[in-house]
Amino acid sequence: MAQPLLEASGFRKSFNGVAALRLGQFTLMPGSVHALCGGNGAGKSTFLKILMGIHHRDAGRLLRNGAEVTFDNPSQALDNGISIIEQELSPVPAMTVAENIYLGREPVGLFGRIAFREMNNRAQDLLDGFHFGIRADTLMMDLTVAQTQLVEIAKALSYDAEVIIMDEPTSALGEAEADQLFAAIAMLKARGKGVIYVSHRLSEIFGICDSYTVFRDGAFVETGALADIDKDRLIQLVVGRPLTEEFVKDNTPGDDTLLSVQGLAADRGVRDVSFSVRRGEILALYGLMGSGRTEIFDRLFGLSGQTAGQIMIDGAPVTITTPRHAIDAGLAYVTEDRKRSGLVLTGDVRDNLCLATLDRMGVGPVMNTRAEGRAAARMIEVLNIRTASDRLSVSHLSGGNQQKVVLGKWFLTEPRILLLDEPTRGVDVGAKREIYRVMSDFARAGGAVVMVSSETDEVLGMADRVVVMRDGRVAGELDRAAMSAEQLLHLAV
Amino acid sequence: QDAPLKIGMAAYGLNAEFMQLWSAAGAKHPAVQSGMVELTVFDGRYDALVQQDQFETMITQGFDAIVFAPMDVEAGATAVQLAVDAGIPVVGSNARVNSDQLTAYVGSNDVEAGYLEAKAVLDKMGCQGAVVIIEGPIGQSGEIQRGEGNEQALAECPDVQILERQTGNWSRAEAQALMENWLTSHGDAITGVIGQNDEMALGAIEAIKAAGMDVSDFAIAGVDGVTDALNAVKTGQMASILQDGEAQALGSIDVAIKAVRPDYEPMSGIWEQYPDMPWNDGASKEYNVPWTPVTLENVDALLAGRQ
Amino acid sequence: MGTASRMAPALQRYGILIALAVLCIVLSVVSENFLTSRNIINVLRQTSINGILAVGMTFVILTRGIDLSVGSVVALVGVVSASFATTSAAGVAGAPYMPLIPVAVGLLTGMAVGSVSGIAVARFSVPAFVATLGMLSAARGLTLIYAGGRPIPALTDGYRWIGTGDIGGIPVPIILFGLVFAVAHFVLTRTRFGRHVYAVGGNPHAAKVSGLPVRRIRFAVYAISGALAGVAGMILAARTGSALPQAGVAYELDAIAAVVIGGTSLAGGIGRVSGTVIGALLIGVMNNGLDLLGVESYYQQVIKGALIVAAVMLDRSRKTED
Amino acid sequence: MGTASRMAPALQRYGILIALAVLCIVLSVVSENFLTSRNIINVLRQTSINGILAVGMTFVILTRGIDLSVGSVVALVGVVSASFATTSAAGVAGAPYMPLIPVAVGLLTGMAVGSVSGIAVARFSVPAFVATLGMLSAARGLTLIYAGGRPIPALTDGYRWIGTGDIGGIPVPIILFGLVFAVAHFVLTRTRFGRHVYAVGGNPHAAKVSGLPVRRIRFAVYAISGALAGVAGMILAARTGSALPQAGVAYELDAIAAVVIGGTSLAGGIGRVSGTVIGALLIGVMNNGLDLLGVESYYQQVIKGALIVAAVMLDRSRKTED
Ligand SMILES: Nc1ncnc2c1ncn2[C@@H]1O[C@H](COP(=O)(O)OP(=O)(O)OP(=O)(O)O)[C@@H](O)[C@H]1O
Ligand SMILES: Nc1ncnc2c1ncn2[C@@H]1O[C@H](COP(=O)(O)OP(=O)(O)OP(=O)(O)O)[C@@H](O)[C@H]1O
Ligand SMILES: [Mg+2]
Ligand SMILES: [Mg+2]
Repeated sequence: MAQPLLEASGFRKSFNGVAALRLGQFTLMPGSVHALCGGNGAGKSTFLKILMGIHHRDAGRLLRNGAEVTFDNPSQALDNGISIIEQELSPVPAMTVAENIYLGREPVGLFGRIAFREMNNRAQDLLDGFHFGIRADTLMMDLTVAQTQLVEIAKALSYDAEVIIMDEPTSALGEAEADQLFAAIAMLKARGKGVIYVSHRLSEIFGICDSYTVFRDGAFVETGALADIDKDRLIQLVVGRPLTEEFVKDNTPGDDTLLSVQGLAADRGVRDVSFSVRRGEILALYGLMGSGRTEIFDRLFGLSGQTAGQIMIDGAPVTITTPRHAIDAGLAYVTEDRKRSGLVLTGDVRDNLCLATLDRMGVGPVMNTRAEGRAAARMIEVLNIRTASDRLSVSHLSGGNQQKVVLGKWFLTEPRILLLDEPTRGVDVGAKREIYRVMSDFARAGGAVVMVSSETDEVLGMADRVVVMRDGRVAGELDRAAMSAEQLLHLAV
Repeated sequence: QDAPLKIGMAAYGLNAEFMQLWSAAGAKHPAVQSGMVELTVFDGRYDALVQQDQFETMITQGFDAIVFAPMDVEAGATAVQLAVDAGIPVVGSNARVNSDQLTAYVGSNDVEAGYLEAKAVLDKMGCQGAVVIIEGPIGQSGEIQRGEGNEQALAECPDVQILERQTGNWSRAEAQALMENWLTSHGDAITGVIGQNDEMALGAIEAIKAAGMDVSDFAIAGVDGVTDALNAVKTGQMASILQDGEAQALGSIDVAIKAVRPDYEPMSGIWEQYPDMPWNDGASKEYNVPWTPVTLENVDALLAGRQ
Repeated sequence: MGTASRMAPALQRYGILIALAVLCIVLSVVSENFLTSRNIINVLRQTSINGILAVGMTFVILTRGIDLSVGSVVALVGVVSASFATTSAAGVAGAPYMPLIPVAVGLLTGMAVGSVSGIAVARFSVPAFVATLGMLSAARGLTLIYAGGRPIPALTDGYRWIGTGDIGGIPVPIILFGLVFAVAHFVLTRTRFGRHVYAVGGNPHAAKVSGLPVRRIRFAVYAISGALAGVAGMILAARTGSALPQAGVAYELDAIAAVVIGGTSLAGGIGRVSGTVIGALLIGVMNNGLDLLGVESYYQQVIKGALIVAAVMLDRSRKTED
Repeated sequence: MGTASRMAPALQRYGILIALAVLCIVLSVVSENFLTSRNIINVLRQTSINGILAVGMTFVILTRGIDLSVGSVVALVGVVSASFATTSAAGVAGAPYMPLIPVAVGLLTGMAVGSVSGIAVARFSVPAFVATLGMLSAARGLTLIYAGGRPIPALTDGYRWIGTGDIGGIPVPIILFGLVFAVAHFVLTRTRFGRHVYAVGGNPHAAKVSGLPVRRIRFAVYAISGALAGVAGMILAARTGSALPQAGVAYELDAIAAVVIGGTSLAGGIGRVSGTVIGALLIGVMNNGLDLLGVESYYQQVIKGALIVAAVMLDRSRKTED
């Protein structure tokens, strides 16, 4: 048998006395794609960051090609042929795509001058090679989240490393882009590289990975070949108990329209969009990356300037120019970019959960801390948020748990209409099911849900009706009976 | 009638009362009021380089003469040189500058003031006890020269102990904190306070009051004769030596006009007011505006002049 | 960066408290006068002005802002309010305690000046540094114009009581400082507005999406800082006995220093007024101690600089790395 | 916030350039002396010191730092380098041009002081505000100690040439300013180090994960700022003809103002040294213009404050809001 590229054992790491990782163990063989599975907060990212030298382990051994190593910082890991796509996107916003990709490795010419043209060309070739359709000289801050993710993928691959760590690289991607990534992964595998792949989308794992390792509660549980395991058992390993059907759906759409949108136009290329949602209905907005779904939500929620169109709630026209208006009108909006527009990272879990409902939790201007605590506790329980306490800084939560905090914040506003932009991004199977349950319950209680999702399965599983967007316009509408993966894709492209 | 003379008054900084009085006096000069002189006041913002920049501005604009209260003894010399090279006479006023290019200097001898104020303190103490000295910003000519005068007076009372000397940066608030802390560390050992200006002496008085002590148990003096100090003298809390900034300003304008118009006769009243300072046909290199110790007799008149 | 520095507040508060404690212990060993009740009162009184400014500054910095104008506002409010409290102006023989009109005028003036900065920042998106630097200059100019470059002397006893009076032996400035701290602490930790301040500083965009009135909050913190600078200005004028137009120069630096030493992040969203108060006390104790020891003024400056850095270093070194 | 404020740099540069142009046009209409070549040279010469400081400050601010110590470093380098350039010290009859030893000593001193701040910030994670505030105090103290509180006069002609000489009619300070700008511009826009400065300020975590020596870069910007403050200090001493220990007080504020007015974000990662130069010129023109017009000093302060804010407001209003 070949020498493993990486062999980690006994990794431990705690933050301020709380163990995030108790027993990290992992072996990566050349020419393999190895899935690292586990629920939110299982310690996957922590483990990977230690491999990369971003965090320092408290204990454990790491062998690289059989030799013991320790990385004090990422540049040592890079030198050792390891690169990473981090879960949290980390662009340098004011720099170009090419500069971001070659940061620290810029080609230089005379007088230490960076050879910008060469760098741009190289970056463009790289991006084109993956069919990512991004210009190398655009500024990172002008990219969408998905495009930023693609750049980070291109960057990690550009190191030509032997070991490539991918921590939820597809959570922000549409399926088309994800397929590009999978093609690239297949190529890496063929070239004998090792890929560590983290995703909460089981279909991906079964589609592209060879082997799996499961962590639970910071500890190694099991490793093996994916050929020897089925979906249900993997879910059981991850969640710790058997879980049956993935989607929970027992709402039935009512008859009266709750929200209707006529001729909506918004800043970035969204034109003449009309649709409506009924009480008790879950409506999906489907479309490819950049088809304008987020833009519609922003417009509905008063985040992009008033352009054109009419919004009616319960048959009455409403004017929404600020989020406050939207909230007062009974809307809630779980944004797709939780770091930028969802969370106050300097605050703790309770602060964030209560942020949109501060008005209701006080006597006059004085806050009722007990009410805040109760509200937070309720959401932590309902959504099963894994946190040491509601006073822990949200920045210390795992990605999936952060997503749940954002959801919890909006559930607390007891809205009538939920706008969900990729609500299950980065959420583990167990929690996804919880979120679906909440959505379904919410609709059943008479609310309306509008959900943006790039996951066909999710749309098919949850939506009563789907509006398909293409290039900022409505391309078609399908009801539950007519929905199929082919139909959706057919309308979207 | 000739075009009015353009004279610039370069103050080292206008945020405090003394320079304000000095610069405001310029506008009261008869030659200015009659339109013979057009006066522009420049605020040096307590920065020697800013003053030099303003000299360049005046040169560009073709000023006829400059009255100069420099921020710094040494750096001022360069500014003077620039003006003189451009053929513009410069009259020093209020503060010294280490240059032989000045047409004249109209000011008061800070060494003398330092001596007088220290003497006032020591006299009240009967040449016995212990003093603290609150100094100006270290290195400024006022601090150096008044300090020298302080030393001269102290040398005459060898029994008097100097407990502390520290800068209060001409600031009342800083001096007040300083004095509060000294009263803590020395208790009632301190019997005299020499403030190198009035503001700092006033700060010391407030500190003494705040400590619940009796101001009349202390001998306190300052220099300048700012309004608050005049009031304090009136109530017997301190001694002050009046520096006649107005006279310095008026006198220097006279000298400056004379340097441009050789047939000019002085128009301000200060030459009569201070017979000890002869006009000497504008030919003296140095005009020494006398200090006036503020006393119970003259204080009301002085206060009236401030309204 | 991230994780570790966010853990800061808790550890930091104790870190800097330890630095303060060490400094106090050293001083009480080398100077027998340090730990006398009289000196402690001195330190507190001397700290009160910077402390009050720093509390206002904490609000501003928590929203990612900065207020460079406080020193000038101290002077402006001093002269404006004092002009209503001179023995001649009072005319009606000046009530002996709490002169309401001058105090009200002072508070309003401070708040008005702060509001102007607040509008520039909140409404016109002028960077706080620029808006308040402009105000630093403008307010100083207005002060000098208003006062004609002269001090405003002869304040009524009632007004002076703010700076020199005491209640049950505790000087009024200290009481005001304590009050300002207590109210600010309550507001920041217990009221909705306080929550808003933290959220706006931590992530203004997320705050906006959550329906908070981001602009109004930004505006309000400058008004608060201005009003507190007004309080400080009146204490200063009352303490020094006349309102000096040149008062308060560079006070902003000490106020910001107290805030930052106290563990509040200039990046916003993290910090506590209790830390600020400790920071202000650290500065106050240092100034007092060096004077008590009779350290020469040049050396004082070097030692002060080194001590500030050392205190914060001690504090930061207690945190886990990057 | 997001996208709009990130769009800033491009628009901003032009916005503030327009403000500068408007100011210049107004001044040349109301004062016939403004647009003379002599006055333009005056303005440039007067701007050179703040401009050079601001260029160094740009490096620091781009990394999310701040350097409050530059004013004190100006004074320290002034006295230290000048002490090697007094007519007595030069002894060997002082080379007429470019006195190498004093200049080398000056640069090294500036760099050394900057390095100490840099170590505190980069190695010990002391917030830049605190580290450099400490240095502001300490360097001033050292200056006073070194010079004994007195100016160092009588500098050699060679040394004074730095401040008063000219090459082909262009004063040396202006040439130095131009040179510093050109090199800084090249470094920031074209070299790896420069781009890494942006990366460290824009996203320190990304910089670290990309293998950049984040600490070394942080350290370096303070050394650069110190060295440039040294250059400014020598120009200042050479211009005024003696090195003053109290020189440069509060210069940091003007330098930071130039940077921020020029569109560089205090949050790091965004900005241009060309903007900084325009910011410095705006301040310089304003100071010169108000003096030319003979505006009364108190009103000058008000007008200056208002103008700075107005210029930036004009600039910012050209962007879309939040
Ligand atoms: N800097 C930190 N300080 C404190 N706790 C932390 C920190 N980073 C992570 N943790 C905790 O460690 C645990 C593991 O987190 P980690 O990010 O590794 O989970 P994960 O398996 O990647 O989850 P997800 O699938 O949601 O990304 C979590 O409970 C998290 O709250
Ligand atoms: N910050 C931005 N700057 C420039 N263009 C943007 C920005 N955000 C979105 N766009 C563009 O606006 C259009 C609509 O984008 P939007 O984000 O609404 O699409 P989406 O359907 O939500 O796609 P995604 O899957 O990327 O979230 C796209 O063409 C996109 O590229
Ligand atoms: Mg993770
Ligand atoms: Mg989207």
